[in-house]
Amino acid sequence: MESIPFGLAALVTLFSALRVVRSPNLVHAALWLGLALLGTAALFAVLGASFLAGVQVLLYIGGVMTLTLVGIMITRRHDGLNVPAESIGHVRAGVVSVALFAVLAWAISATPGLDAAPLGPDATTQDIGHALVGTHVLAFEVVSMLLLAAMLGAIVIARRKDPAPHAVTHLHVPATAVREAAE
Amino acid sequence: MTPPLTYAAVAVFAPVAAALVLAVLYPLRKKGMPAAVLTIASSSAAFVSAVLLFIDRLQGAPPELATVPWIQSGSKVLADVGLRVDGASASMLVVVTLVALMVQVFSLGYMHDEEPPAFGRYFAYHALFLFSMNVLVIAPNLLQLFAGWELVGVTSYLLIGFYFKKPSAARAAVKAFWVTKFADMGLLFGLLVLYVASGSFGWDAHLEPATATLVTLLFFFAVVGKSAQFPLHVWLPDAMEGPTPVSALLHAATMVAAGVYLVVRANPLFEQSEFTRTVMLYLGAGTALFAALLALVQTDIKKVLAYSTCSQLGYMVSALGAGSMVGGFWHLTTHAFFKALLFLAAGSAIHAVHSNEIGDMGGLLKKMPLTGGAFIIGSLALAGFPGFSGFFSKDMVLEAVEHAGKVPFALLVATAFLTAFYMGRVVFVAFFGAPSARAAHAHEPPWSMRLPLVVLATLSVFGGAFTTPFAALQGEEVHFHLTGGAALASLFGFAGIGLAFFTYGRGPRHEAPGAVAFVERMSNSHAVNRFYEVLFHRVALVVSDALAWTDRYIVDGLINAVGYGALEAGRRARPLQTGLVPDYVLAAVIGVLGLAFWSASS
Amino acid sequence: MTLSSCLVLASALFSIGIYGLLTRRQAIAVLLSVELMANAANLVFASFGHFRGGPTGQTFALFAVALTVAEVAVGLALVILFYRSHGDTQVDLARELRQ
Amino acid sequence: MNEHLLSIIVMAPALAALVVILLPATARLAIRVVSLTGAAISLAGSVMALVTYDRVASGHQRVETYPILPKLGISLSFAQDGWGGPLLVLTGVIIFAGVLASWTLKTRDKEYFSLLLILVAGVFGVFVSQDLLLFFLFYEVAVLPMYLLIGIWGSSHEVPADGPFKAAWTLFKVGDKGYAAMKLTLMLLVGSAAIMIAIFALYVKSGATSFDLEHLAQTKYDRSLQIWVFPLVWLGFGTLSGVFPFHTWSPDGHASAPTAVSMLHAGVLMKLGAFGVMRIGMVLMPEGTQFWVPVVGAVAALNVLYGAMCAMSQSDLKYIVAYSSVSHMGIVMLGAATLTPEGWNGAVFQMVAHGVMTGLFFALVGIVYDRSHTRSVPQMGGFATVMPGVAAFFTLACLSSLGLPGTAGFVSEFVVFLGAFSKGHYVWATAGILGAFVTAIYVLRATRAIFWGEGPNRDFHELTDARTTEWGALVILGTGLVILGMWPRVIFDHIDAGSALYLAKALASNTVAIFGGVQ
Repeated sequence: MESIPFGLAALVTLFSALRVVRSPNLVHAALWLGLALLGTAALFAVLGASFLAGVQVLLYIGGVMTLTLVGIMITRRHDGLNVPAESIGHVRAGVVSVALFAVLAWAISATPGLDAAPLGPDATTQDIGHALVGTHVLAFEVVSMLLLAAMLGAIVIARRKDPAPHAVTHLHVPATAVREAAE
Repeated sequence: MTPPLTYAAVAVFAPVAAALVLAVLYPLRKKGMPAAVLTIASSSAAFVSAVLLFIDRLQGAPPELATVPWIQSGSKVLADVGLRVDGASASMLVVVTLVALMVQVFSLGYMHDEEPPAFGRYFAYHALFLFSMNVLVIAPNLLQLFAGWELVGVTSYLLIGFYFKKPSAARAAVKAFWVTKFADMGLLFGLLVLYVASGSFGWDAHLEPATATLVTLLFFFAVVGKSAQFPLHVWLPDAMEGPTPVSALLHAATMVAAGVYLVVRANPLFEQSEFTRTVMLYLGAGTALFAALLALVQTDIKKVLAYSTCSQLGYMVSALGAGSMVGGFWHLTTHAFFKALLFLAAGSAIHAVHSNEIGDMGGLLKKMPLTGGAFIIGSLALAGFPGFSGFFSKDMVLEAVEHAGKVPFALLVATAFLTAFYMGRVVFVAFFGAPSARAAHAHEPPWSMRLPLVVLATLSVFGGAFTTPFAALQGEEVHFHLTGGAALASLFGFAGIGLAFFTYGRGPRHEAPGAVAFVERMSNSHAVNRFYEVLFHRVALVVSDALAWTDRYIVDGLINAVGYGALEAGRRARPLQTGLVPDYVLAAVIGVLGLAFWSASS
Repeated sequence: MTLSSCLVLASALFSIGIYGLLTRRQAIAVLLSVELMANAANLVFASFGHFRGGPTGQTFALFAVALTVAEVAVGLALVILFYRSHGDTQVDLARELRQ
Repeated sequence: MNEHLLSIIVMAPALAALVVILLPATARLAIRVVSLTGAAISLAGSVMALVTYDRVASGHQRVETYPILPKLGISLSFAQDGWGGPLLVLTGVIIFAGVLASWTLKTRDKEYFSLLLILVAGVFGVFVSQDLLLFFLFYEVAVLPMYLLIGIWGSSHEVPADGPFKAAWTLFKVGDKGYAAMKLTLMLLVGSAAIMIAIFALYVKSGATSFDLEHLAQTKYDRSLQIWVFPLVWLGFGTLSGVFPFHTWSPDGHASAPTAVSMLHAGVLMKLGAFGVMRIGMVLMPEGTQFWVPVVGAVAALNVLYGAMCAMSQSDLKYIVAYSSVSHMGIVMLGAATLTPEGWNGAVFQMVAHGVMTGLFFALVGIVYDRSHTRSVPQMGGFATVMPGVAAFFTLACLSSLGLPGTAGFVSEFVVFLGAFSKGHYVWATAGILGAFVTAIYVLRATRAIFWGEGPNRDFHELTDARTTEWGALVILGTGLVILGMWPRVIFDHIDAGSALYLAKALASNTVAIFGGVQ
């Protein structure tokens, strides 16, 4: 019964994920990521995690996508929306990722008891709320601290005045000295 | 403490107190004269107490002992230190303190021209020496004797090197220390073997015959070094680089005699080994003749006396080897007096003409009658002229050796002849004949140098009178009687003096007789010295250089090579780090795959 | 729709992310691939939450989302910094430590 | 106060270091005064500990225990045994003299004195620790500051490249102070790694309940375990005491180190190594000791002779003294390897004797180097005319070094040889005695070359005798040598009490109790 929406969402997600990693245009890749994330949100919904799906849409597609696009815009000399995204070593990467997938799939298939029906009803948003401020309140607080730290860190890092040429040469000095000593 | 022990304690501690005061209160030392006064005062105290002790011992009381545990290990006493008062130590103590006192008084005049700090240092060394020597003499066991033995070696080193600015003196000091230290290893080994065998450092242990031979041979090795016996005699002539009074005290009268004293002390052990005593008998006699031959050709008056000392020590060793403890010891005593006298008289002559060469002297008897007289008395005593002290002691030695073996006896009689000859040579060349240019303005030294000459000359002449009490003190009954052998030696002595007179005593100096020329060549070749030099420079130094090189470039090189290898391996492995993030991701993924396969297969 | 099909899907998503990580030279493109992989992980959390019941799976997924957001923020800041110092966002340029 | 005496001894230098760190770098006199005060408190405390130790009762006294991690059985545990007193006093004397000898230091004195004091706190800690882990921690605290002390305040010189490993020479700049510091630290750290393995092996096999040394000593370990753990301890600690062939950090390290650091390192730190071998290796693993002791003794005998022979060929004054340390530490290990009361007493006595002697040596070498700016012996000559005091003390140190009766060196060497002889180790003893003779050759050669002969040539116009604080250092150490040599019982009886305690344990596995007699 759930198989059809699941399959559809899965197809959309996988296809757009492939486009994310293959698209020669970075802006396109970012947009494809949006679709992939949307697909995942749909999957969440199918899996009974409606709250999570909402968060996914709001936070990821609303926040992360925007952030990423802004990042692309300010870091690339671009020609309109055509931002080239080079990629190399397809064969090597393909072999490795297929092998990884094969191993994972084999491991999943070798694990018994994964075909059972759901054990109980899905958690409601209320349940999640209780869990967040009840059982996992410490983790919750830590995560909020982390977010704050990340925010501050991001501001501090990105705000720094351009130290580039000096910093790079400074890094070079001991490195060459070491090499000279080694030779 | 009983009176005798108190006397002994004073004899030991008075000099060390002086030495300590001079070491700590260095202004006293820097001023010079206060140091001399302090040292002589302490030596006088030591001498007076030694004499008191000697008189006390003459009554024949049993030995007295005062010891404290020096090292306790494993809850038992490993070694004692202390004082042992008996005939031998009392006699030796008198000899040592008397000669030391005389030499110190003599030095007042002799060293007068030194800078005050050097003068003070000189007397501080003397105080230290007297302490060390008395520690050796008074030792209740062989370990303390060894300690004193080494300490006198050090003071000898310091005093030979007193003129340390002179390279030859510096070399001589170090050489003396090395040679004696090399020999001292024998004593150290001997002590260890003795302790393991008997459980103590006492000299009255009963040992297995083989052990006794081993121990005594090891001890004797140290004696060979300290008492300058062949082949370790090489340091003694060089030691004449030190100030002449030092030669008189350390390198003639007392320190070199320590070897003989050791055998006297350890006589109960030596009695247990016939083999060692035979070795001593022959080696002593051989050294006596060998050194006398070398003394023939020396032109330096101190070197003549130095070789003569070797030769006379050979007599003593030979006597000890023949089993006559008293003979050796008595010859040590008389020799201490007349050899110190000879050295001091020679010092007085050197002081006057500012040269050691007998050729630079000549006719000194007229200019310096007292010095000349003293030297002649000493020479006669040394030559064993009847009536002089040396005659009595030599007679005891010869009598003992005559019974022990014909060959050593013949060697010693020949030595008696040579002794008379070379002493005659020195006397005739230096004190008779025409004065040389240098000797023209010679005059008698001040009273401080004359007094010791008089005292020692008196003892050299009349010392023989004490033969019987001295022997009694050592627990032996000796009545003097002229034996055939001793008479023979006396005859040979006369012949030597006569030959010297005919060769050197008439008018201008003659060239050395033909037989002497051979000895001269032998002496000039310095074969024994050369041997040690080769051993040191060609063997020891080469081996040590090779080892040092190996340590630097092989042992340390290997460790550096390990470090180098680590760096090199790192350098080789560095291309693995491409710096490309995808490569690291790839490595991580491959790692995960590997882990998966590993967990699946196991 | 079974748990295993969900997990296989997540694995596929994850592998695609790895593929992107290995091939992309653009810093931002690399970040996008990392996002995909984070999503795969979230999917696993949600799947287990659904099939095993209880709020834990979803809660964890929420935490993971928060972490991802933080990571994106810091990551993008780094990219901007990197861009300033190197004038480009090619990750290959970040090899100073190797010199 | 008496029951906390050991803590005071250990903490005084550490606190002084803290105060020095907090002082402004410009307060140069204050830095020195604080350092000297810290050293003086430790010295006074050590002397008090030595004097008030009850020799009759012996055993562990003044026990202080503060649990740190009770679950793992780790505690800060101090106690004084018979060995503790003499070794504490030695350390106190050396650091006191070392601070005096560094009085005229010119660069970064704040950092220097604080590091020196931290190092010494570690040394004190090792000598009184009764907890294996803390023992090791203190050991590391004592060893590691050396890297900075040599690397920053040291001096460099040239060592010509030669031999099959030439390539390494040019790469490492052998002779450079950085090289010396690095080699010393790396070699000692490799040793520490070995010790660490051994410590955990011993801890785990004893039931993993306590690091208390007493507890570990009561554990009976498997013979096979002891046989493989003992060499780790021996070589690990042995590296620090210069066991052949892991001694090569010593010549370079001591040659490059500043005066007081050489004094401390050769005078005290090298003793930690030998102390560790005896206190940890031999006491905890009797059977391993029995198994390995022929090797330990043979290597020690080799050390004595080999170090002396190498010293004979050196022309750099500091190298001569450094190699002589390698040689003399061989005596310590030789004594330890005899497993006799004589040998052990001699070994510990030699630790003290050599500590004082080599401290004196390095202080003198520092003075000579400070005045003449050269360490090359052939360039010197005739210094005795202008520095008679230094010459006199140098001669004294030489005489002790060659084992002259009346100086400390004789007592230890003689007793060690006696121990070796009594167990029939004639070859070891012979090597040792020959080593002492070779020592006589090279030290007197050096004395002659430096101090004797014609007055100093024109290159040396700034030569002066020792100055105020330097006199202090020389007199303290020189007097110590003579007192120990003349009347060894000031510390010998203490040492004997300690040896009795530990040797009984080291011989525990033997069916025949050897302790108590030589026969």
